[in-house]
Amino acid sequence: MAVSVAPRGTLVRNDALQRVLAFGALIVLFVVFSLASPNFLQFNNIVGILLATAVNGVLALGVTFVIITGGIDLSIGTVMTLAAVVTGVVITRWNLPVPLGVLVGLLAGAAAGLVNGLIIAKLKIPPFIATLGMLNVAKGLALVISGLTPIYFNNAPAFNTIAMGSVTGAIIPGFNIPNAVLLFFLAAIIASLILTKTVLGRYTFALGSNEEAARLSGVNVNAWKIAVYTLTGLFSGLAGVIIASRLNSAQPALGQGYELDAIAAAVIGGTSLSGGEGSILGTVIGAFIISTLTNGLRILSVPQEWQTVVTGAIVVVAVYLDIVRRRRG
Amino acid sequence: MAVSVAPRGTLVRNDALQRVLAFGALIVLFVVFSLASPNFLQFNNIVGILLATAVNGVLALGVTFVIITGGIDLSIGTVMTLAAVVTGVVITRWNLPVPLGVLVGLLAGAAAGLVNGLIIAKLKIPPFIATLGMLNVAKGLALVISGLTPIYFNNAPAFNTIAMGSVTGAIIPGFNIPNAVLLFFLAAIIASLILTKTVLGRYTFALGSNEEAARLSGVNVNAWKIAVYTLTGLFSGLAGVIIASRLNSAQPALGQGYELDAIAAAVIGGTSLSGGEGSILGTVIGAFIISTLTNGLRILSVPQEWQTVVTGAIVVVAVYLDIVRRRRG
Amino acid sequence: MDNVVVLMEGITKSFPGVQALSEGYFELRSGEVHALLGENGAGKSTLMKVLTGIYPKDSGRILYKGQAVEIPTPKAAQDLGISIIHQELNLMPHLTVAQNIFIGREPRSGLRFVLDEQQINEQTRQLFDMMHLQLDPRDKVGDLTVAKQQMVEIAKALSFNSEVLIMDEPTAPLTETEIEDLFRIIRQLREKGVAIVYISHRLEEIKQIADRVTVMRDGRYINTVGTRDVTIQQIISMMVGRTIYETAPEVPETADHETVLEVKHLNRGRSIKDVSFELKRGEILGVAGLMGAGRTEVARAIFGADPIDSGEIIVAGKKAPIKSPQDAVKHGIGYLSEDRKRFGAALGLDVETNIALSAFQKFLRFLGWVDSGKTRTTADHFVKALAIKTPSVRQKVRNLSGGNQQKVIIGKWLTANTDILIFDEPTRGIDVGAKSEIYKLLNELSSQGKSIIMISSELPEILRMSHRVLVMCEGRVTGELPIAEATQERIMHLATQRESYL
Amino acid sequence: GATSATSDSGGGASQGSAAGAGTTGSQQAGGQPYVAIISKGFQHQFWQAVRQGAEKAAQEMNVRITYEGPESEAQVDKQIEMLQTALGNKPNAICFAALDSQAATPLLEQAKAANIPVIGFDSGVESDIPVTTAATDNIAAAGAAADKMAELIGGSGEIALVVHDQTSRTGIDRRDGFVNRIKEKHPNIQIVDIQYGGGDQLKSTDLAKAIMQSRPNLKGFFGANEGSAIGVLNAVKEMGKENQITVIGYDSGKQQIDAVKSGVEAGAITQDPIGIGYKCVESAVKAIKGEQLPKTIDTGYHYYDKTNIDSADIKPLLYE
Ligand SMILES: Nc1ncnc2c1ncn2[C@@H]1O[C@H](COP(=O)(O)OP(=O)(O)OP(=O)(O)O)[C@@H](O)[C@H]1O
Ligand SMILES: Nc1ncnc2c1ncn2[C@@H]1O[C@H](COP(=O)(O)OP(=O)(O)OP(=O)(O)O)[C@@H](O)[C@H]1O
Ligand SMILES: [Mg+2]
Ligand SMILES: [Mg+2]
Repeated sequence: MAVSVAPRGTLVRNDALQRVLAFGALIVLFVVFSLASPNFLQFNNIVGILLATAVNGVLALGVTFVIITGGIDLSIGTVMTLAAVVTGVVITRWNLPVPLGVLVGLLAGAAAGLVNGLIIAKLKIPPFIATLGMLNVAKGLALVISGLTPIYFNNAPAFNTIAMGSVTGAIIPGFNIPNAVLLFFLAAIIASLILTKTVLGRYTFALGSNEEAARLSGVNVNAWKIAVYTLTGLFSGLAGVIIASRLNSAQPALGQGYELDAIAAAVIGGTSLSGGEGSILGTVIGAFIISTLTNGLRILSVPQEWQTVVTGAIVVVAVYLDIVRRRRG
Repeated sequence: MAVSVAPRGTLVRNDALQRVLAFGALIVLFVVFSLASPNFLQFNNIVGILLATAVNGVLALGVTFVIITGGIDLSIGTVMTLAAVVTGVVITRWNLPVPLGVLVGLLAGAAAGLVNGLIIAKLKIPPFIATLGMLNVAKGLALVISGLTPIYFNNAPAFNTIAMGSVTGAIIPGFNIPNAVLLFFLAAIIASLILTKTVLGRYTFALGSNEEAARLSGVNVNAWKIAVYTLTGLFSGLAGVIIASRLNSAQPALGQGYELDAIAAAVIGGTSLSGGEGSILGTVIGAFIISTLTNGLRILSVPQEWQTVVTGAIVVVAVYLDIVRRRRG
Repeated sequence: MDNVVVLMEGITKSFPGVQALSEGYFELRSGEVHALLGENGAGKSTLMKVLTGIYPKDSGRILYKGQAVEIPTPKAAQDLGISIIHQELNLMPHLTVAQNIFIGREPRSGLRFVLDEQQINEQTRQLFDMMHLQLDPRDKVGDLTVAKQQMVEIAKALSFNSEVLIMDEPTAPLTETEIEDLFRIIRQLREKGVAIVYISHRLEEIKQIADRVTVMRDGRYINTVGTRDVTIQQIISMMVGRTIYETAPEVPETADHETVLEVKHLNRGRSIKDVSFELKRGEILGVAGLMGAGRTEVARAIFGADPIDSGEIIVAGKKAPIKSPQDAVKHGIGYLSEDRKRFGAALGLDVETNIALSAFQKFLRFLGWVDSGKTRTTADHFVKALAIKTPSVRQKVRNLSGGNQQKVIIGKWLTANTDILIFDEPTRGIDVGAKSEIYKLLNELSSQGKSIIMISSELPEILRMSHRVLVMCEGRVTGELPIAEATQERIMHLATQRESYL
Repeated sequence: GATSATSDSGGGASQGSAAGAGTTGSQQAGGQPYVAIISKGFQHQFWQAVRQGAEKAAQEMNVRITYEGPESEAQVDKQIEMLQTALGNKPNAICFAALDSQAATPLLEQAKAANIPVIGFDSGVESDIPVTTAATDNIAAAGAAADKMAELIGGSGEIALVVHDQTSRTGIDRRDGFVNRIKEKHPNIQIVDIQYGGGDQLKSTDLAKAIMQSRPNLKGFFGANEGSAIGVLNAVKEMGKENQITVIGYDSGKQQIDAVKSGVEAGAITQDPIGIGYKCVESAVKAIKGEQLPKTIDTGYHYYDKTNIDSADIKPLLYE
């Protein structure tokens, strides 16, 4: 017993150090942008960054799970849109209460994830292809269901407060953190608990580490894989509700391309695309790195074409730093 | 020796059967569309399909190599654009001869691929992230270099014939297969020879099958990986030349999104995203499946949103058929 | 007999191009250790995989305690009380030891879906205490040596408290002390009435531990006999269908040959400490040691697979700056890894490509064009020369049995034709027939003037093959013995000279 | 001749532009006012032309501008984020081409609260916050294209549309403006197909070919933006039907200009992108100074063809 306590201690210390270092890239960005522009480090702008992180962040949380299983989900962006549209239809066309609309939206996301999971687990279609198919199917369905027009939540003013109201502002006047941000943090905490404390989390890692070994150990690999994709879909559903609430409308045409940002967030945060490794904290940091970068470059009025170049380069650098950090650790 | 001749025979027969079956999905599509519309199976339309396949097909050829190594290249679409822009600059702004412009365009593609390869092999950045970075960098550079405007090849009328002239038409009057198509087939043949007959091809498979084993066999894994990504970049460069020639202009804003179609073509054609498996013939068929599907649905005037849904579903079905076929084979 | 727990009859199973089992038969009684023997590819693993729900059988029936049963999944086998240690490691490297052991049946706390991590670790610790195993349940499996990983596999199988326990070559990666621990555990289980299937190619173990022996050949059942009623020679002839004559090894005098490889003061982290030795032309240098002695590390360092901190490698009298395996091959060094699945074979590729992998430059024409006729004939040659059992050189290596995979890798290095060959556990998981072929091969190679470093955890093998023996312990060379002076006792003495004792 | 349609400019007077409050406190270094321009795009020619006009005005009036826009007209949220970031930079005025007016409303209200005048451009912002809007009436413009098409094909026959986007405001307005005008005024003309190519020249080319393939009797083609029009032109050339199909395009760019000159393209609608950009910055400067502005500034649209392409009216409206 006594023997095993000592290494445990160093482990914790290492972990703590690692966590601080993981913030490294983010802190560097903050420092650089703060020095470069007085408009960067201001309450409103920070809230802006937080808000800009929310949707991509929630998508990234979801996709972290499938990436840890060694899979991928390219459909998260358009499934988000589909969920937003479904919520819009339920609330504005069917005139049902907002909570019900939100619930149906979440379920729509989960259902898309379930279909992904079934196709991947049962038909043995590679996740890349299965979810590429779903990307298109969800995109098309979102257009079909919406009738090709944005759906506005004008009949339900409450809907907008889901993302844009501020619970903190109600408690501490002036401290107006939009609910979208709080929802993102709440989702991150739940995701983290699921990943580290529950059976689902354990099997998420097991699948990514050695699926065959898990199968031979009697784990119902298919069922858990389906569960993981469904969970990812559920997060996409949540992202859909948040984006619809933020825009006060369900925009049927956006969504494609969002998957790459979300995957980048997870990977910048240290989630390994070959599976078996990853953390929610990392993903959250990764998502903030991306939105901080975008925001800062805009604040500095860097020409847009150069923003693209710089973003591309910094994504690579951030992942490189993470790799170096872990190699040392 | 005699022993090994017999299984060789059956192997060949199996291979032949497999090849026919691989065409299965394509043939089904052809039959269905031919029955559904009299306008489908006509010389002009078939040429149209061939032409529509050329750019995506060349990209898919390139990406097949990296996928077989177990990697991925998301930057092929924007690297294509970058190559097109570079070609445009050389030919129209610097007024250099067309062949030189083409050469520089090809080299620009190869250079982007080389950078991908270096980042992946030397810095150990996961290919997904390295090439996602390159996607953005190439996109930005294409905009920067072009000055955000299309570059027109008006000073070099010869340039347009690279893709749109017809060597076959010159030989057999009326049989006007555009050169873009011939270039695609030529590229496919070369790709196939590289993949099956050369040491680069062998190592492409070896990297994808077990990179560590290859390394421990004395294979210079890094060098060959860099070579493969460079080759993929070269194909993107060729795609850039073809698209610029076909549009008679370098359009700096397109390209993103093309990578998914190209990857889908490779995977529909049986290339395994986990590496070690794949063929050029398969990729060619995969590319034709995609363009035939797109063309057929358009010919039938299926509403766009439904085209998206159907395409998504059929990609999954095609891969499923391929998996079933190979399970049986 | 009414204490028969498992009865398998008329089991057939085929894979594309291979009839792995035809009329497989197996009878297992409670409270016995039943050895299942046969050459590589005889179908032992396949038979056990059918029993544990991994492969569906084509035909035949399985009786469990007299009842006909269907076992469609690994879970079904577990539920019946059958557990298995696979020939290949089946662990999740990113999870901890305890998490691996309890995967699929984790203790839960409070809410049904929340894990009780403390409980998992505690139960694992108890299990390890019982096995006398020094291992922290919270260590990541990926950080462990192959041997430790194998012990985790064994612990996992034991944790099921099954009535039937199948061990498919459990001792292959283990060294003597661990094997003794394992045997002690096996005997305890036998006392408790557990039925144990024991598959191994180390026939001397069979005599020690097994009660009965079933021999298979070419997917067929040959015979079942009591261990006490037969000699090892008889078992061998049942396995191979012929008699194997072992000639007494001749040890050539190599002391005055020139030195082809000299290693000077090699250091790497904590695992290699000031290692120096020489290798002569035509010599087989055996390297002995316990698990974790650092032999594999030294081999990998010489081969350039891992970077070194300091030290020199001198090949044929010239300093060789080896920074990568590629450099090593250029300097005429080949290395056959102990972990063939991870580092040895490209399993997804065919036999031909694997055999040519180290030496493509020999098959090149212009522009990197591979002369495939030449690769084919070379591959065919080695398939025949090494008696590799495969339907064709186009077969994927994944579909070969473990032993045949090993032979393919040997074929690869013979193709590369390097002067210095480092064989790390070359006969791990290889049947007697193949083993003697490999021994013959090693001898032939050395008589052709090739120099061989043979790392082995099997002392009889070390004693039989080596011309000289190097012993390592905790990353240091603790002794060097001419073969004439080497005995099991002296080697063990050197292999246990831990730094703490000095 | 040219069909010029400039509707009533200067509708109602604006309700005041916050009385120059924006000029205090947030004036940028050197006293140069700062105008943030958020457009609907930045990579495409049309948006670059708008930018050109804006930059011209900025130089003349000594203001600093930034110009950005999302990559596609579907990215409503990206545009909202750009607007939000722009607010963080405390501009003296904002020029905004809303992809979705409603989605932008809360931020526009924020701008109003901060006394930052907002000038709408390109298409209308459905809100009373913008002090003025410099926009083209896309519906009317597309209607004019429809009339022209009817005239050129003789009032009957099959025509098809290639549109850049089926959900964006400009895509919908141009499509509907065209389609409705045909339905209302030219009942003998049949619109047989409408497809969407995302403004991607290659995709638009391939899909226009497919349409021509499935509709052998097609007489006319309307390409609803530059990329779509170029796609149609490529398709017509590749199918060798230069003299059989009447192509009407939208916007300009070198390829369309050449095609109009050579007769392959009958003509096209041009807006005045440079003028839009110029007017927009000009209005921003006026708003900053607290001047009164008309509620709308119609920047107009024109139909151009071979006959008037080099005229003094049209030439300045075209970009290469
Ligand atoms: N998944 C598979 N696909 C194709 N062939 C297989 C497969 N698994 C086993 N085989 C073949 O079945 C035969 C029996 O293999 P098996 O692994 O049971 O042998 P074994 O007796 O365990 O040999 P070893 O002692 O080498 O482990 C071999 O010829 C092998 O090549
Ligand atoms: N997970 C680990 N953590 C720390 N050190 C390790 C670990 N794995 C191996 N080592 C170090 O590597 C050294 C050598 O291991 P190696 O596998 O080379 O030994 P070996 O003699 O070849 O034994 P084996 O029979 O297991 O192959 C060990 O002494 C140990 O210090
Ligand atoms: Mg076996
Ligand atoms: Mg070892």
